Amino acid sequence: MTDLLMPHPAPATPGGSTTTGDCHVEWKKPSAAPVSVNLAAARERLQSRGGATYWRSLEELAETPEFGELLDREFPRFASEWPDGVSRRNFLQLAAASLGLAGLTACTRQPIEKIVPYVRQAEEFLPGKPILFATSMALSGVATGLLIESHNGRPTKVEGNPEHPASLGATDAVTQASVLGLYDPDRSQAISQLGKAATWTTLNQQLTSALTAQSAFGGAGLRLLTGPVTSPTEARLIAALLESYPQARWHRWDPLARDGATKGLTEAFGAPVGMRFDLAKADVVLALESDFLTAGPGSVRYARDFADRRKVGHPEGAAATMNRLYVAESSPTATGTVADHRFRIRPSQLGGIVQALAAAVGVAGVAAPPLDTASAKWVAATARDLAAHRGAALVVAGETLPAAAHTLVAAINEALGASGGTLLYSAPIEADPVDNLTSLVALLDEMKAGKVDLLLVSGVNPVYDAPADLEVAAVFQGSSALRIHHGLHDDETAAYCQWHVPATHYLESWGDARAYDGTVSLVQPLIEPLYGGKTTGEMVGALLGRPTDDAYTLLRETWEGQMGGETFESAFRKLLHDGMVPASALAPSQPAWVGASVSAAVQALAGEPAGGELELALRPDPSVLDGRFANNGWLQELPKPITKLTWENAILLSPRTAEKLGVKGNDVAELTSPDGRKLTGPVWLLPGQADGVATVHLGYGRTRAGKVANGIGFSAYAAQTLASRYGLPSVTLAATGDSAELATTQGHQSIDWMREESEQATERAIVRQATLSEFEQDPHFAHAGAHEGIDVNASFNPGFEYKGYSWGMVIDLNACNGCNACVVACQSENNIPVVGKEQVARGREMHWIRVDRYYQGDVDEPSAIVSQPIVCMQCEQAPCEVVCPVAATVHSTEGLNDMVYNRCVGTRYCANNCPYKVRRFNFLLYQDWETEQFKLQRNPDVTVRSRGVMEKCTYCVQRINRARIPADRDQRQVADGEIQTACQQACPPQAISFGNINDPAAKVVADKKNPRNYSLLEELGTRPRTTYLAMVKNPNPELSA
Amino acid sequence: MSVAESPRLPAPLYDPPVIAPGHSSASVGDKISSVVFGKMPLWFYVAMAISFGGAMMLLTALTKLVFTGIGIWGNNNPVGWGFDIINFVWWIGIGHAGTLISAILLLLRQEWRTSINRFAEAMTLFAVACALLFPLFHTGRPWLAVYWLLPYPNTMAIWPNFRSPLIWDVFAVSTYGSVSLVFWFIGLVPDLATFRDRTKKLWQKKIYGALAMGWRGSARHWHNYESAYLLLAGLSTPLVLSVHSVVSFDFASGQVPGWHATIFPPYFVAGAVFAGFAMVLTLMIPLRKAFGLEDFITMKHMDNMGKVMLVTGLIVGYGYIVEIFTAWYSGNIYEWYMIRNRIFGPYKIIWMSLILCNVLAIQPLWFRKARKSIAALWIISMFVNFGMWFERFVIIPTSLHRDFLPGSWGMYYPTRWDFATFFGTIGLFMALMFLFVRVFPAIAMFEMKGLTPDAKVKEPAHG
Amino acid sequence: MTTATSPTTFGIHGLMAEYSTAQQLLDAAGQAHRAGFRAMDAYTPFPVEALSEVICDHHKSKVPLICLTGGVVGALAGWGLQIWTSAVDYPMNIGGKPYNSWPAFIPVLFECTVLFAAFAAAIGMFMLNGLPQPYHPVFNVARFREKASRDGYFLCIEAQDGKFDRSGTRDFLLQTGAVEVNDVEL
Amino acid sequence: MAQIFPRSANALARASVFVALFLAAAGGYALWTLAHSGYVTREGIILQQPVPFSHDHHVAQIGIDCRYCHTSVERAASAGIPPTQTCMNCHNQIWTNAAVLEPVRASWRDGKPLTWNRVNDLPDFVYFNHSIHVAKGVACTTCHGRIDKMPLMYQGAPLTMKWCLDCHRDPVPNLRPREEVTNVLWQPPADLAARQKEWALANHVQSKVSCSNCHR
Repeated sequence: MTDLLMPHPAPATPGGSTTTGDCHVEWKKPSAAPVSVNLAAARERLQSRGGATYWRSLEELAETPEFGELLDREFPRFASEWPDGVSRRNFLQLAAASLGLAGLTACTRQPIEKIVPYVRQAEEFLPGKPILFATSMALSGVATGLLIESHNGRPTKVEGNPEHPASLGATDAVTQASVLGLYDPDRSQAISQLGKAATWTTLNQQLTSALTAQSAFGGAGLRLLTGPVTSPTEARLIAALLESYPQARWHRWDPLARDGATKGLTEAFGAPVGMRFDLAKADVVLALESDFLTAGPGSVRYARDFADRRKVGHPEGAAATMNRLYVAESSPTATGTVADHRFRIRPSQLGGIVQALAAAVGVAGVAAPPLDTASAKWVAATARDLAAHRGAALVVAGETLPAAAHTLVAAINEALGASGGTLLYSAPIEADPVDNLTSLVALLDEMKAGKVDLLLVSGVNPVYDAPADLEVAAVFQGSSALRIHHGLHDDETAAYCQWHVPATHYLESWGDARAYDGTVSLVQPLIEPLYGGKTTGEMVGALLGRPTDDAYTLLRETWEGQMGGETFESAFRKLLHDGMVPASALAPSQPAWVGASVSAAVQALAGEPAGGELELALRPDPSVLDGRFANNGWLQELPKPITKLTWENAILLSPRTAEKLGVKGNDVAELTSPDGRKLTGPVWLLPGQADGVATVHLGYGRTRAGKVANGIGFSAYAAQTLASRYGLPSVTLAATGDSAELATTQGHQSIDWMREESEQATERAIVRQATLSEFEQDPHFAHAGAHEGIDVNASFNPGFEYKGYSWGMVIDLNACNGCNACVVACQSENNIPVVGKEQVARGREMHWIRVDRYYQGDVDEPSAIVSQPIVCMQCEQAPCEVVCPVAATVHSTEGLNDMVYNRCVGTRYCANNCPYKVRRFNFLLYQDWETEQFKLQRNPDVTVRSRGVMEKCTYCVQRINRARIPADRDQRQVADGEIQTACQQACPPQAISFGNINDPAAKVVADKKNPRNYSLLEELGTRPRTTYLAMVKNPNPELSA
Repeated sequence: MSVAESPRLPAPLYDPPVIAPGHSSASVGDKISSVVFGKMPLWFYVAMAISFGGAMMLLTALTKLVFTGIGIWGNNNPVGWGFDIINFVWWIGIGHAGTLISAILLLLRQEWRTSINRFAEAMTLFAVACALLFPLFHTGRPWLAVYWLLPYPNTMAIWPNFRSPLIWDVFAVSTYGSVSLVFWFIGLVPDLATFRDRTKKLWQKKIYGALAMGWRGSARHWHNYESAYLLLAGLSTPLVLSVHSVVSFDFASGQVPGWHATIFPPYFVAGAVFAGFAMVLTLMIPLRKAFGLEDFITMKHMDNMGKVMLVTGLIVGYGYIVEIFTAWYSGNIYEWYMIRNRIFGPYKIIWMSLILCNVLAIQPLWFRKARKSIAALWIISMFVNFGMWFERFVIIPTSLHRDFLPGSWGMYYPTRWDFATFFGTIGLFMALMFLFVRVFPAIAMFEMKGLTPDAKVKEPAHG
Repeated sequence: MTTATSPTTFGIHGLMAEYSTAQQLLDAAGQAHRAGFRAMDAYTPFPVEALSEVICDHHKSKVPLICLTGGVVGALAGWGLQIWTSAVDYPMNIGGKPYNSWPAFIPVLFECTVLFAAFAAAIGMFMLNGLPQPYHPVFNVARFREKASRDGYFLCIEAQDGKFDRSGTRDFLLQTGAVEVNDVEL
Repeated sequence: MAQIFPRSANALARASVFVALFLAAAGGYALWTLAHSGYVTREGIILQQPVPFSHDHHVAQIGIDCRYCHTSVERAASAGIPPTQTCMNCHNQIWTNAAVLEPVRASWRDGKPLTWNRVNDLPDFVYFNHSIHVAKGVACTTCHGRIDKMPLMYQGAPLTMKWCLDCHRDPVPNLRPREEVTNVLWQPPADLAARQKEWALANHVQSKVSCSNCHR
């Protein structure tokens, strides 16, 4: 009689049933009408879910002390002493309790708990004390250095590695969410042949016979398909493979690959080069259709360097510090929101803009094409500004620009003297860089021609994410080759291969990879592979006839080869400890310019088709990217920047365009390309979107990704063709007559709502901002006009004094770009449940941080878009506390607004009375109590909340205690920076500072002294401990005039 | 209490008697007892069955709620309170007429109260019972709330937070409930004695006898009785005013624009009386017809209740105007936006219905013609019943859904479970009312007898 | 010079006279009072203030005093509870409000006062009236049982009264205009 | 027909009033006692264990220091339950074939952990940290009772929130010198109260009653 089986996370296919791998599970949507089951049935389902292998592996796991410790109270079960809604029997107990025994006490008899100690215990091991390990995560081959928090052998939290150049201690949202990917119960759990469980040995028998056949004619039928590879080990093994099978071919495919740039730069310099930016040096930056601050290699580091130039304190010197960002983009991105000048532009116009810029900054051989006045003015001003900052200027071209545009941008950067300063060329970080699309097409052609006998597909999913006109599925189907798929999921491509081998998650793997700047980063496992599984290296190893050599051996080989010597042991240990190879960044170089390339590029651009009435832009999704993270509940429920959409993609249109096309928000519409390809999806009105452009995010409409992703959204790859990988210059759109409900956390799906919201935000000075010049005139602009001469904190009450520690936080709105890293970091640190689309649509998302988005100016043409992270303000005079009837939320002596879950009875009065609306209520049983994998992920230092209790941001009180108790033990003060909240630590631009506001030396105190510092809704007299630093924009006078 | 004075007052223009002429102590008692001891018509059992069905629906809804969670309702973030608290306030409001009529009108020596007070008190009790369900079941963990909100020594060494209006509520509403119960029961005792003596069946004699506790109608009894009854009336009067004031504090002492207003207490109390009288009329009119009690519940009562509704209705209307004015005059952007949002925002239809029901619909009551028309009175009372519910909707969700930070704004949509719970309480309420009418004297007999000529005595000469 | 005699002297509880109107009863009670009878009681279906005054010998009721006491106790209890729990036993910093936030304690203080006072008044009334008392000799009179709560007006002079004597008192009662006089068995 | 009720009904009626009052009081008292009883708090209840381990024997008679087995008590939140290894350090020399120790030897042989029943079990929403209590001079026996007098282990204190708060509000009377914390036979000095104040100062002992000290 209870909704025991609240799916975690909830599927978007209501009541539907989905087949995942070899197990078939009925799903019910988490809703007012939950499934009614008894425990036995629950257990049955649980078993039917994972399949035999999964249970075996879990039992094995159960033998290990790590798992034993799990059973210990180390792992918190319930916030309430009652397992809310587990069985009828429990309810009766509970009823009895409230009548009888409970009449006098809150204590109730708990079940006897077990303690399972180690048999042999490691020396350095301290029960309950998390250990940090250095490793790194590769995305499209490019590594970011990480530190992983491990509780009793369970990786629970991802942090950036402060030593690592690509991270400097921060991480982006997908990296934060990657730990959930490790515990994804839908990961494939067994080697399978034609859908039946098989073994590594049998696979290798088949391989050997196939390979012996191949060796006869130099492996002419052997093909390898992987993503981009930067890993020295993988590169070494593949090289070895190609050596022993000279006729074999190595193909690459990655939907996120920056082919345009690779090709364009190859054109410009005659050979592939690596390129990275140094934004610390950049005074003026122009981004063309590029979200370089939150997406793509190095974005975390870029965000940091960029923001450091905008964290201005006092006006003097501010002008010198502050950089200026111009962004021209078709659809608003996080990068666009921090721009000083954001220019809405259609993708088809970019070519012209680039040429005009090139001409304006004096690139030889480029003539300015005719532009409309607005663009012309904008380009002229921007170009002048860029030119004026020669040597400190930079133009960043987005990956969706055509290769020719990249060539021209390279030329522009040359003209601006960027190279060697704001922009560094080097050898490519990728081993044997190729044009992914060409490479994939080549493979498919050969498969069609029947030239392929043995194909290993490792870690890529072309059947789902390749352009539709390649008809990969059909080609695979038609091919006679022995196809082996290796990946985390038994996915769309696996369905078209005879063999599937589960891959290890990076947290289970040994390996290495290069960072955006070439720094070699080590990958070491935090946990035994949950379901066995192989690394790409091991797969190639198997092809090399070394099926038994594990990834560790292969990795050692590489580095023994590199470093050698008898000191190797210690040296290698140090590598693993640091997580990277010191000073392995690729040396900057100045490649020679190929003169002809410019004119070639100009011609190529001339060939680009002109934009029609309505253009289609296909872009990776901000949360799930190309779809590889689609089965990650945290990312699905993450409100996408700007749109605040969750759980699906949509056809994004500007209000004007929608009006012109006669569609409204939430209408289901059909996009038709000239060659008759169709996309059907809900329309979403997005202020800030360029008129005449329909943007659709990739990564949805998965069919074999898992319970989370299957069937939500629609796949935009269906409209993708060889010719139009990033969109179509001309499409038509027509409403189908249906409408859809989309789950958004802000804006409430109506343009009027957004208008009112934004108007009110401005009237209420929620986000305070000024231009640099205004700031120089009045450093205290953030307080101008606001209740002058009134002490908003005046009170009849003496109030409380906070001696000793007194925690406070400052969020710099000038640094925040709304990238969402903090939201996921908070979710994984604080055991925050995923509630599912339907609950989000009802306004019941549980995130402790939300990033509010406001438009400035008219929503039809917003002058700017701002993001404002909202956490619990920890008010000294908290409205929530006074109204709680049971004193479940009260103030600590350190000024924290403590939320005591186990005392909470859930009247929700506190949430009503919170002016910042940061409190979240467990309306239903949102926590998944039964999926073993998710239990492994939870943070044992944070109570897992159950149904019926309120929760909210605690300033990561568990981290405070983790630092304060040892300090107290050693009779010393907690040093500044010793405590970092999860959001603060993850934040790429480091917009958040936290610390003891009684410590004059603390950074947070310095920030609170910053004239830009203001408290939200201060007139309510709540005395928030969290304050904000007002925004200062640095517009180009020429344009703002 | 002697009523010899009444003739000396200037005769009002329109003054029907409070009890039809020709009634004696005996006839009053017999007539009223006959309602209980007589046979009940078929419609009574049908109606009873329907209301009982409603009560069962409530039971189902609450069971579902406890097993599944508040999530089955429409409540969300930012609208933490929806139907649950709307219904709570609505029921409490209705529950005010009883005590007001019994207590305040008693103190004001309004004789016309006597024929309706018993009924109104019963209504109070049942309305309060329905109301009490909501604060308990709207919590996320009612099995804890049921005792954690009470101050009792426990092994956690922790107490409720007496600064919280919800705790004030717990005390106010439970006090109100129990005092009303006592008041009602004491009023019943002499009539139970009458029943004890009237009924022919022994088992009934025993039950009524036990409840009457051996009441003999002795002069010594009446002596203490009258004094106690008067004291209870005196205590209930401030109590009834305090209860809805405290309920209004739930909002008035909050931060939310639309809640944080000083006029709430008086405006809520007036609203409560307004709603209470409306509900009394709604129930009384059919009842008096069904059991032929026109002699005791005369046009005089209808007329007076109409007047009370008009007055309190106007006070409520004034409250609306003051809210708007202060919001504008204060220059507080949040308050002013809140008002604009009520009138022009997504829930404007509710606000319009509110004005229609609570302000416009009662205007006919200015005219005696309307107050003389049973039909008109009943229709108007229904309007008010709805109107007062809308008022609470306007105050609670409409204020919450758009407060300080535009980024946190949301919408509130009730679910079928919200409606099931609401209509369920109405079913429970009606079922209890029917039971009451069936087994207890719906009109205070001994007080009515006091109004008959038999009760008129001359002061004795002392010697 | 009245000497109290035990009820058993006459083997009855007293004599019960019935009158046809409240007025007659009132007059009769007056006469009895003047005649010096004190241990007597009158019974009416509705309160008759004047009658109570005669019977109770113009004594004021004690209920108000009990009620007041209840109120005072309630006030102190409510106030004490709040101050002790919030400021003494477990003081907590709740929204920066002082431990003793007395203005916030007024509502509960008030409710406790009313609650205690009301219960005191009710309980006091029952106690003073000696209720519950389901059995009482007067119920032995059949006429009383059927009319007392309807339209019967009775006066009962009890045997314990010093001036009581079975025949004399009966005559006295008849001569006050009683319709009928009955013995009230013990 | 005579009266409805017999004369005795009066006595009965009055009596019932008092009986009701008495029952209410009794019920309240019963619940109060139950809530504080070992049945609910588990104080003093002995649980079945795979091995009848005697703290009495190991601590009182052999005199092994607490920290020999509970190694992390000074450094971590959890005092640590000794790994089988620790048992075997001695028991591969002495009592090498005692029947009662078979489970231990088995565990050592097959590398399968022993599974004990938790005796001192706080609710999962309570975060107790041994190291800080020890550092402040709160003795093992203060919360665990005289384990040196426990042939079989049982919970030595109620471990209710009230019980915790009693000490958290005024820790001083429960203090010892840090070095005496694990000494089960410690004899308090004559001028205990005075000394405790000094120790409190020395170890920066403060009263800690904020919710987040224990609940997160």
